[in-house]
Amino acid sequence: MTEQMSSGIEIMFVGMGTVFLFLAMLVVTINILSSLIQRYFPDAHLLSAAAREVTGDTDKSIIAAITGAVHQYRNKYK
Amino acid sequence: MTEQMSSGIEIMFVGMGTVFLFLAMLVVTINILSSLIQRYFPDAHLLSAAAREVTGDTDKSIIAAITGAVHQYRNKYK
Amino acid sequence: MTEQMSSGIEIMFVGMGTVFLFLAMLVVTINILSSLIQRYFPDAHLLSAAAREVTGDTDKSIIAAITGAVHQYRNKYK
Amino acid sequence: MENLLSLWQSTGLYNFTGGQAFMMVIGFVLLFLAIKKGFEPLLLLPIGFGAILSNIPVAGIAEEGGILYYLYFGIKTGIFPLLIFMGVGAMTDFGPMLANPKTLLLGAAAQFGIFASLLGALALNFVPGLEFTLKDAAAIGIIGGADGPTAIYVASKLSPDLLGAIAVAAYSYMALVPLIQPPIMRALTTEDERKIEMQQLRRVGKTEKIVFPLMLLFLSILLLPSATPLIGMFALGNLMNACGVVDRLSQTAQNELINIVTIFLGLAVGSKLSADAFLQFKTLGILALGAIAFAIGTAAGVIMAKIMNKFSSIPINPLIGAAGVSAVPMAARVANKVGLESNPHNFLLMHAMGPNVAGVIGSAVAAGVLLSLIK
Amino acid sequence: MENLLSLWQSTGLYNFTGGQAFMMVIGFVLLFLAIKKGFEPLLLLPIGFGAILSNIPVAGIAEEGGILYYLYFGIKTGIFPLLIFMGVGAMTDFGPMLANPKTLLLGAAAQFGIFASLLGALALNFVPGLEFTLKDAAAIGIIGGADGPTAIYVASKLSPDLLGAIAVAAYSYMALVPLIQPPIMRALTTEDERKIEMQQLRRVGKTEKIVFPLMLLFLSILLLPSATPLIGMFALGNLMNACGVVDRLSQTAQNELINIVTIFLGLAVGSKLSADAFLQFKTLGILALGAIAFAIGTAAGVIMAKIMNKFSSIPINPLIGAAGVSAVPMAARVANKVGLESNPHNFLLMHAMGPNVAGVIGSAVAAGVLLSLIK
Amino acid sequence: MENLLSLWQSTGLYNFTGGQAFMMVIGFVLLFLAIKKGFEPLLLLPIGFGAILSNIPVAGIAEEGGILYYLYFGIKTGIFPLLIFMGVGAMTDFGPMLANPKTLLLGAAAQFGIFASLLGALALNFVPGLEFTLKDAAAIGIIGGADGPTAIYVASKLSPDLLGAIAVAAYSYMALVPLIQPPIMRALTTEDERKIEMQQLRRVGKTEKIVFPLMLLFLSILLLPSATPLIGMFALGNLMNACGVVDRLSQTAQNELINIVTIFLGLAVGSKLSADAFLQFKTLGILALGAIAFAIGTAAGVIMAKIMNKFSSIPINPLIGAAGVSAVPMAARVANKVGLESNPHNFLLMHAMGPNVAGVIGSAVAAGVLLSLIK
Ligand code: NA
Ligand code: NA
Ligand code: NA
Repeated sequence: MTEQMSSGIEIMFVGMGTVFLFLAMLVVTINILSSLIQRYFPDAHLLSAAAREVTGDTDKSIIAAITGAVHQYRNKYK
Repeated sequence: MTEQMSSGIEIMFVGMGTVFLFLAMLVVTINILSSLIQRYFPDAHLLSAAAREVTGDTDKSIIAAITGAVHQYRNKYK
Repeated sequence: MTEQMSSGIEIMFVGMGTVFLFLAMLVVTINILSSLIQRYFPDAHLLSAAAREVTGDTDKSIIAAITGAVHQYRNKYK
Repeated sequence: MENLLSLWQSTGLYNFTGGQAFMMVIGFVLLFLAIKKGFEPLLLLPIGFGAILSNIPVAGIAEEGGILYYLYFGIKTGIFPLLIFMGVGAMTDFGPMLANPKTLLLGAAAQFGIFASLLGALALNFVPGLEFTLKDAAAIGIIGGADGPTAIYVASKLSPDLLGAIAVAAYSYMALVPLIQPPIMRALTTEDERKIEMQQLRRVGKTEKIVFPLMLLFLSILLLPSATPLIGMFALGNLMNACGVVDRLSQTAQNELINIVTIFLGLAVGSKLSADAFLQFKTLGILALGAIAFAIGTAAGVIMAKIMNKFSSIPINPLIGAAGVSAVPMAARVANKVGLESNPHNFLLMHAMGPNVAGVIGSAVAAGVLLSLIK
Repeated sequence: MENLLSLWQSTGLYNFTGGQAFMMVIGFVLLFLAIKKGFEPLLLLPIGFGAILSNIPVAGIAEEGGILYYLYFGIKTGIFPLLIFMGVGAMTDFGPMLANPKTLLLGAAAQFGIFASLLGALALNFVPGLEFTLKDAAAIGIIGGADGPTAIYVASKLSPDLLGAIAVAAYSYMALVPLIQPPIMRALTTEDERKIEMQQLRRVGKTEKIVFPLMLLFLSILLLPSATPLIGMFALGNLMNACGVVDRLSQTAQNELINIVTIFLGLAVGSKLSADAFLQFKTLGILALGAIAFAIGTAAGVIMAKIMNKFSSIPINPLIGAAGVSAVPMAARVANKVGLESNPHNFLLMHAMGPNVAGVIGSAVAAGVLLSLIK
Repeated sequence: MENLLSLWQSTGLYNFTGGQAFMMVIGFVLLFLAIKKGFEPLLLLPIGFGAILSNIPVAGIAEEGGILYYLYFGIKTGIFPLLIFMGVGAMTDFGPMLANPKTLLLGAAAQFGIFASLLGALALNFVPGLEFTLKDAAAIGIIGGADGPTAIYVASKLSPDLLGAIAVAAYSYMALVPLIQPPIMRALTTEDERKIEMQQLRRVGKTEKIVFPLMLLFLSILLLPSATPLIGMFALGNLMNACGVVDRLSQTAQNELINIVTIFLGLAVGSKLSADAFLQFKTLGILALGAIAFAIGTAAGVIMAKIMNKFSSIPINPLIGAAGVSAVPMAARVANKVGLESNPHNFLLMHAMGPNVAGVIGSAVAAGVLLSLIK
């Protein structure tokens, strides 16, 4: 096997190792940070999501109508 | 007549000749390709155009209304 | 007092003087030009503004409705 | 005290030269024409403003280190006019031309204005005090192409010193098309000819519109490679629009990108309106030749239409020949308007759009010839 | 094995210096201020991010071959701040100022902050370990102009090493205007003065709005050419908007173009936040002087308004003097808010917009003076 | 006469070389694939057009003085691919990935295609007539990253001569993902595995989405600074979008700015499709290796998902492993489609988006390794 080939193989191992190490560390960090954030800085947004889903209906139907109209307009005339 | 003038006249003839040659060849090529395309690759779009013109009315009136409104809005607030 | 300091003080006087001179001349020029323009080139736009304010109501309410709708749409979907 | 003196010595009042003052007046005139008269404001407003900025004493805005100096690179390298041409290509609909390809010949004939004024510029060398090289003459002639980016592209390659005057002349005369053309059109046609109604154009399909820009580019590659930067970028824009699969690129090319480049191009053209280059007897010659070029181009287009009418079974209204100078879409609108005067039911607009866009191609071809023959 | 070692030796962990780590913390703080505190996020977010990117060991993103190195050319040549100024000009409505031109003097007075902090910077030279040249002092003083692009433009010309700190200080204090100004405004005015209601402003016509930017440019050409790059681009933007015939250019200037340039400018400014330049005793001096500049400018504006009130028959609420520092439109809003506290029916917003935009002109003039006197 | 001859000698017909003609055919094929087959038209259309323009004889559009020559600076300096990466970052929603971070490992596994084809390129050196340096091999391998800007960035740094072929291969195979992947996915999974339904993903809050890009950048700074230009610009775009306070910058980054840069980048990549560089035996090798890279990457992703399924209590459908190659969002859609064939109620799209965007990060990391080890 040529020298080039062997350095290619080494690059493969080092490379895949780094990729896995990097993404695995990202998994760990995400898990830690997500639980910290969900515990200590919960998004008001998400907490009230359920509530909004009930009351939001009127808004949504108006918006849906307008959205449809505007989309038709834009597809036609853009 | 100066030498410059005579080369100017030559450029005029060569130039207008090239312009006419070029655009005349474009006329020929367009004619050939248009008839080839119309025969062998007709646009479904154009074939069904007549049909659509009949059924498109409802769509168009909705779109016209919205278009008008959006235009008013944009002219005023842009 | 250092030489630097004294040139700093001079810059301050020259600078504030220039700023005031410049903006004061701007005040004078604006006053002159504004009165010239208002006398000799009055904006048709402004003359008829009062009139439009009376007749514009219907337009405005339509536009207000559409504006509201489009804003809702844009805030939601942008 | 010293500071006060040095501040006074750095005022514009202290440093003004007569030439700079005069060029600023030119700049203000351009702004006035753009804003109050509606003369091609998209270009003449930034050009006029650039003229003012570049003639400010001391500030050096058009000299090394100044913003106009850097913006000028976009013209020197040809990037700005070519990007504008791409955007114009994306805005152009070749449908009417493809529906009636014969009208391309009208766009060819109208380029005669280019070569006639090239000759005119050379002839002016007999006037003492005027000296135009062949390059200058070609750059002046291209004004007759009635196409801004083409004129700027050619002038920047052949005669950058005249660029300012040439661009100003080109855009001014394009704005004056509704004044220049109608008398010539009326003089060369009879009332009956102006009344000629033309057959309705067939609808052109999407495939033809996609194939056309490629065919145009291909022909230009075979016959006239020197025109391919212009025609290539134009064809690219047109293809992006016609193909329908890269709408977001096409929209950007014909809106934000062309707007940004227009501001920069206008300012950079204005930076070439310096007293040294502009306040010369030459400039009057350029303005006169530009007007002649437009007039001759218009006449050539109309006459060509009359000739074609002799040999064609399908009638052609000779008024649409005038649209062959390009000046899109102004010249086509003029043809329509003059036609309506003679026959209120005769809408020539779409028929005139054919020669109109053909005129753009024609000037790009003429530009290619000039760039390839004159070095 | 060798590869593994060389990979380890190329990690950030292996190569970090304390200074780089500290500068990254600064970058994160700026991001935090931008995102969580809403401190001028359009600028401080890209600046903070640029600070992080440029301090990454090994990567060399701000060194030759890195993207931030190339983006910095836009600042070095002045192109980026001037394009932003053009966009700001296009967004500015001079109507309120033209309706009450006297308020321009409030915009003049508030520039005292600039020169006071220039003196302050020179005075700090008596503190051992601090050394500011006259150029440095002028660049620091311009923070008191409360105008981002002007500060960046001047700092890039006079003192590029301090550019990062100066830009950060300028934008931070602009965001802090609602905290810095009210106590000073209250301290210098009586309850009765704060209650003063002002006469409704007349409507200003289109012609006046078109003429104004040209007049402004003309005055600047005559008196202070060194301010014309800034005032010229500002006037161009304003004219494009006011004239109504180049709306597509004006829209692009105040939207896509300014957005693109803002991203690039922010990153490039951030690239000047290197440990070498920032982690110095000097930076603390700059931050302190910046705060002083804002405070003195505010005070000068308020006091000027009180003086004018003595001589004017038409009442002026001294609170609007504080808006003269510029920081558009934050300072005008602050004047409005403090006014409402004393008199809930007293809407000062439009009256404060006059001195507010006058402050922009005032700082550009001050910048011109500094650039012309200090070389 | 001389002019006529010199015009003839300047025609394309007179000057054409066989190689140029062949490269134009390649350009037309790319246009055909883009327009008629819908192969990544946003990139392949400008690339194909650039290939035609740069192979026009005489015109020299890709040589010094031509527009493509200047546009290529945007690639040489890395600015264009990095700005596109910023725009892509602004368009990317990391929500699905943050809801199920384990799927990041699928994005890691699929990068095996990169290194396998790197080895493959080196192995091809045993074929007489083929000679790939380590740099070439790495640049070829990155095709397996299935990410356009990353491939262009790496190729421009390591092997600019192969840039054209590599970019064409990368975008073509990304368009071919719906053909390449399904057979491999079916071969490696059982019907039961393909039927696995996955748990609904939790909603991810705004704070997590803001913190993620910063965390990603931070990790990259610590471990792999050579990947920070790519990951940094990607994180900047993502942060601008997620934070919600700089919407106008985020919108511009994902619309006008990315569109402008896409046109320029495509043309500039096309300018590297010259006969000299492309018409070599090497190019066939590159195309073959690219296909292998995609296939191996797909297989590695699926196998990794099967392995994870063994150790995880929460079921993972192995089909989503194929999305780990990136090719956003095509690969995720393919996973969804193949899943629906086995179980019409099984919507895998959102679950596949996790590995899909993880694949983008994975390739940027792999690019960083290659850039740091190979010099
Ligand atoms: Na023409
Ligand atoms: Na100010
Ligand atoms: Na990938």
